[in-house]
Amino acid sequence: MFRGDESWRPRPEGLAPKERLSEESMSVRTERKQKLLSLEEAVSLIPSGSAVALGGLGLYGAPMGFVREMIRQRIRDLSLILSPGASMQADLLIGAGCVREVQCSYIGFEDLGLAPNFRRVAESGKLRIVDSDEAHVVFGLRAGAAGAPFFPLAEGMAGFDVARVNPNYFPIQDPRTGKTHLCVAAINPDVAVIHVGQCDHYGNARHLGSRFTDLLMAKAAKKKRIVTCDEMIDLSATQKEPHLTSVPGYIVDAVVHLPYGCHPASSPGLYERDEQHLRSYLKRSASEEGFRQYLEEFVLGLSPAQYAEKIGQERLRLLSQRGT
Amino acid sequence: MFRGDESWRPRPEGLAPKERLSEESMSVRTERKQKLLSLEEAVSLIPSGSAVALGGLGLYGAPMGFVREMIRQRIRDLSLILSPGASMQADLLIGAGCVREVQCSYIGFEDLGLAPNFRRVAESGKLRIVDSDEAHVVFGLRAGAAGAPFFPLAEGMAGFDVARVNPNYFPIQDPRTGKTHLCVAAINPDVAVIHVGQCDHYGNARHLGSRFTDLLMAKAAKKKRIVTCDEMIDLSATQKEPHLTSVPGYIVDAVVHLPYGCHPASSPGLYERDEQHLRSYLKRSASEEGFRQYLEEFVLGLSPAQYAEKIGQERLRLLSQRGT
Amino acid sequence: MGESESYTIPELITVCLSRHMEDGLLAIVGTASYEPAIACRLAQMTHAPNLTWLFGGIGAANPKLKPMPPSTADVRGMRGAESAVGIDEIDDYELAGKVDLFFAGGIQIDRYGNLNLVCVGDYDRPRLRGPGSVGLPFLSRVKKIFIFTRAHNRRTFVEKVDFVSGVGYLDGPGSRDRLGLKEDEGPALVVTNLAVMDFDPGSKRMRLKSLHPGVSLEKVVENTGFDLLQTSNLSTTPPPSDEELRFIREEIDTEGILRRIA
Amino acid sequence: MGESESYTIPELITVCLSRHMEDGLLAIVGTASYEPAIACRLAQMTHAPNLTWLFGGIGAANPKLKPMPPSTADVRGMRGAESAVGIDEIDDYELAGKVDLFFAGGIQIDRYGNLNLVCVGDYDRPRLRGPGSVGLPFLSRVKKIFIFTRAHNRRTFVEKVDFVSGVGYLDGPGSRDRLGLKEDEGPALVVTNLAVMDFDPGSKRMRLKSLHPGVSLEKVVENTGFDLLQTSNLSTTPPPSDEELRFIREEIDTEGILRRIA
Repeated sequence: MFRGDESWRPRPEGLAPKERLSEESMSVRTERKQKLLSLEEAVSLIPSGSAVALGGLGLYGAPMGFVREMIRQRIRDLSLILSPGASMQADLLIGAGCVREVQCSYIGFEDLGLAPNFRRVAESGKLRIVDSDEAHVVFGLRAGAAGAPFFPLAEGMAGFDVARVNPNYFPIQDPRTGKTHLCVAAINPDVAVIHVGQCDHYGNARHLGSRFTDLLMAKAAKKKRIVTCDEMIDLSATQKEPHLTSVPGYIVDAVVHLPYGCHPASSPGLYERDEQHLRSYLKRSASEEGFRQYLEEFVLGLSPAQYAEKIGQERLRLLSQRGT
Repeated sequence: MFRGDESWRPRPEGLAPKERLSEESMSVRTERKQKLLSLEEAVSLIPSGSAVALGGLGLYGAPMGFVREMIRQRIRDLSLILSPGASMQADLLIGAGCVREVQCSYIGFEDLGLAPNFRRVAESGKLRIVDSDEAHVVFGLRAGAAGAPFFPLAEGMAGFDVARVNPNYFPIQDPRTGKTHLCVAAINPDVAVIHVGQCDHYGNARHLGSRFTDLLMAKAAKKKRIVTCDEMIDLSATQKEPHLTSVPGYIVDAVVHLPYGCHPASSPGLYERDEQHLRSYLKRSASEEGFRQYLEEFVLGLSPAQYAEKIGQERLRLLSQRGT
Repeated sequence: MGESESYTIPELITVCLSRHMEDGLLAIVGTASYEPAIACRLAQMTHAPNLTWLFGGIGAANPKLKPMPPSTADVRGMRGAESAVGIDEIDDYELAGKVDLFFAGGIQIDRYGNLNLVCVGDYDRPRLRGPGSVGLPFLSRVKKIFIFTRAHNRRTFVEKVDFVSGVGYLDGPGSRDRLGLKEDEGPALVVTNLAVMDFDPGSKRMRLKSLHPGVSLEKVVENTGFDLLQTSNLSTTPPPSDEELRFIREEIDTEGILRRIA
Repeated sequence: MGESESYTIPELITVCLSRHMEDGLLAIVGTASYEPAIACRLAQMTHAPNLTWLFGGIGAANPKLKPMPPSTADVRGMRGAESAVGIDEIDDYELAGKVDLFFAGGIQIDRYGNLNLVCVGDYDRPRLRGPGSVGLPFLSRVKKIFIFTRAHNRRTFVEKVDFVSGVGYLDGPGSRDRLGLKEDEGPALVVTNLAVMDFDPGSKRMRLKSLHPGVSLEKVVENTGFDLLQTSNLSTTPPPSDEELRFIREEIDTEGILRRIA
């Protein structure tokens, strides 16, 4: 699935903005349905109050462009389900008041610092936090993906406080051995939103780096699975190298073409994280007032194209050069 | 992991019979230990009475050369653990009297017919069969790979008789819902034996097709994980394309270089199954006497090189041409 | 009529399966299933462009075949596919109840569409030991099952299977409900070398739908080990059309497996 | 002495971690861990060619770094690696007890090596909300833990952590045993900006091992919020050798992260 080698870089041939239908779909009597939606349409699939899983890991593969549109559409009361590491994708939604509850194992900016909005809201007691950890997220999603009710962890997973404060951890006795095992409840979000480097019009998606928990989230989601991607590829490109498909199209409901859709996070294999922008975000978000100004300037009222313009094409090109 | 494209075919540069140590291992003070063993040495790691998992799926990726050496070394009382589909890898060991017990979901030759030795021994009541199915094998191995005690299946997995006759299926009540779920016990073989197209000297293995349950078996094995491969590659080849590694070297204990190690089964991406040989095996094995003669002719007293010679280089070349 | 006069039984089975597939389903083809694989591809080419089908062993989605490889575990089944997932991922979809359609056969099949791949006779000392249940237990989690076999005879079509590898309607109406399975899901179609059958919604019993060209009602009854329900509008199975045969022979099964195994 | 006179604290932490790694282990490096990642690579180049280490986020085995990327989730960490597995596969190895060595830090660390990444103060209304426990609960299943931090002060080194994200020796001798964990596994080493510490096998308490060059015993005591055990043979941490610095600067951390974050 991974493409680290130079020869695996996306070829320009794959990037025509308006794809013709492939030969495949020509030869059938009925047309095969495409799954491409506009960003606005895709976000409007998510009602307020939904349990939404956001893909990526930390500042890598975070669906930032989608999150900005969620804020613009004022979706509220979300129950956020995050990968083992989350960052600005969560902090932005929390700061913008879209989140009622968050199940998380880590929200932070790694070496750059703590997550300012998450801290502020957590310390004020205004956010319901379901403290989780990597095992819970991963094995909860694995159980959810298989339709299983829970996953029993190995003997000796004991002694840590997350299991004490998180109601989705519970003990079960193995009837064969009499031993008690800590179990994690299945995680089944309503909607999973993930970002990939490339995707075709039928939802066959390609991670150009690690797929983290994205596939698990898509499999575990009950209602909708939405993919945003930097580049659209033709079905024929998918069919030429099917081994590169990291999320199969048949579980995907909607595809959104969203160039630079991870900025200021990194889209693995395409562009690196924008450290300058991130540091500025952290600095401004140290106060609630500063965060409001950031929202005004970079989120509210800006289309994705206007956002890219505001960041600057030169800067985006530089991030692309350095990110691979 | 899959390599269907022409450009992915093993390059001749990767195939030098005696590899030099890569640069990597030169620069360190102590030498890094290689894991290459002779076939005889690797098979001798398995004591009689072991629970041995054999990789591959049906006639694809079956570790036939390793199985023949197990028969030559007269390893006995094996408890066989098979992938969801097994074929001649199991039938040969069962016919040769090496197997005490088999946990299997399918032993057969697909379109070519039933498994003659398995049938004979099963119908005579001389073999302990733990009837299993695909869900049990896969989720039992998944639990085993994570050190978990069992895996609870989705609601509604009910009504089939395998769960009735297999003691490794058992019910558990979810304390949160009161609902009863069928659970499969973790599968943890002592030894896992898998075959891959390519492997380096440190156990980094590449499936040139699907990896089936091979990785799960290697992860779930408690004592030894043995990889046989058609082609040895240098560590530097692994490092150039790490995304192609399908079984990481750090869980592998021994590597055996075994060209045509799947014959008469197929090594995916390298050579197709030898239908003529398989039909002849099935015909001869219709009687116990015929099977004895087959063993004499193709297994006992033949080294892998002699076996290849007996099959014929011309025939092997043809299978390679057609197999990709 | 032209070439449609000369088709093989496996080709006829294939077109029968294909014609009954609705557009938009997610279908899975397992071990030793030439006809269902080719039928899926044919359905995509004729009337079901939004059908997704998975080539079980290697988990390839919508492969083009051309030609059909000898097994769903064969890597050559990746040709023209859109994705390939591990067998364990396939199982996730099956367990999670996402699979609409599954193709299955058996060494025994009974009137309620229960299937047996394990043994004929006593389980502990069988008269015939079959290969094993493979993925048939997943039938409990699949919406719709198409049963197919080239062996319509009294050994296969029995009063009651000796071992339930995969559930059909079990002991008839109410059986599935008692286990927490949906009453209206389960076996939907049976295609054999002699006829096409479905299941009566009320009694859950297998019901004759159409006789293949040249096959008499008596022949079907003689070769079935239980009472088949009959409908008033018993018809003759329409033979493969020229177009269907052309798609099969020129676009899918180009090495002629369906002609060879006949 | 040459260039070894001018090293940074992160470089010193790195060589201390590296020198304590035995050959042949399987080690995992998680979130925000520059020093451990570079230390693993350094150990391979100096004395531990059979050490395997995994770059957590992308699951890369034995990457060459050169340079060190800003995160273990960065795809550039694949350079020269031998394999890459999903984060869920990594977790399989952790849960199954196959991981020998794990590197961890905390917003609080106590005398028994328990770690906290969740909160300072009351859990429901914290004075400081940390990022969360991430992979620290796996410490229950890991043989050996190396703790590292650049913040050796009384806020970090506390009498008792307010939240146990990852288990150390909990309440002291016998605590691990009561939970079914091995008494002789757990925290083994603590490397900070001031000193190197280990744990007394009997009392399970943190014990001063060596002071970094130029650091006084008083300074360490002042900056530790609990009584550190002291040994008779307290030494000075040997500074990075020329060779270690050369490997770090020319073969691994070629963009100088360890110099920048100092």
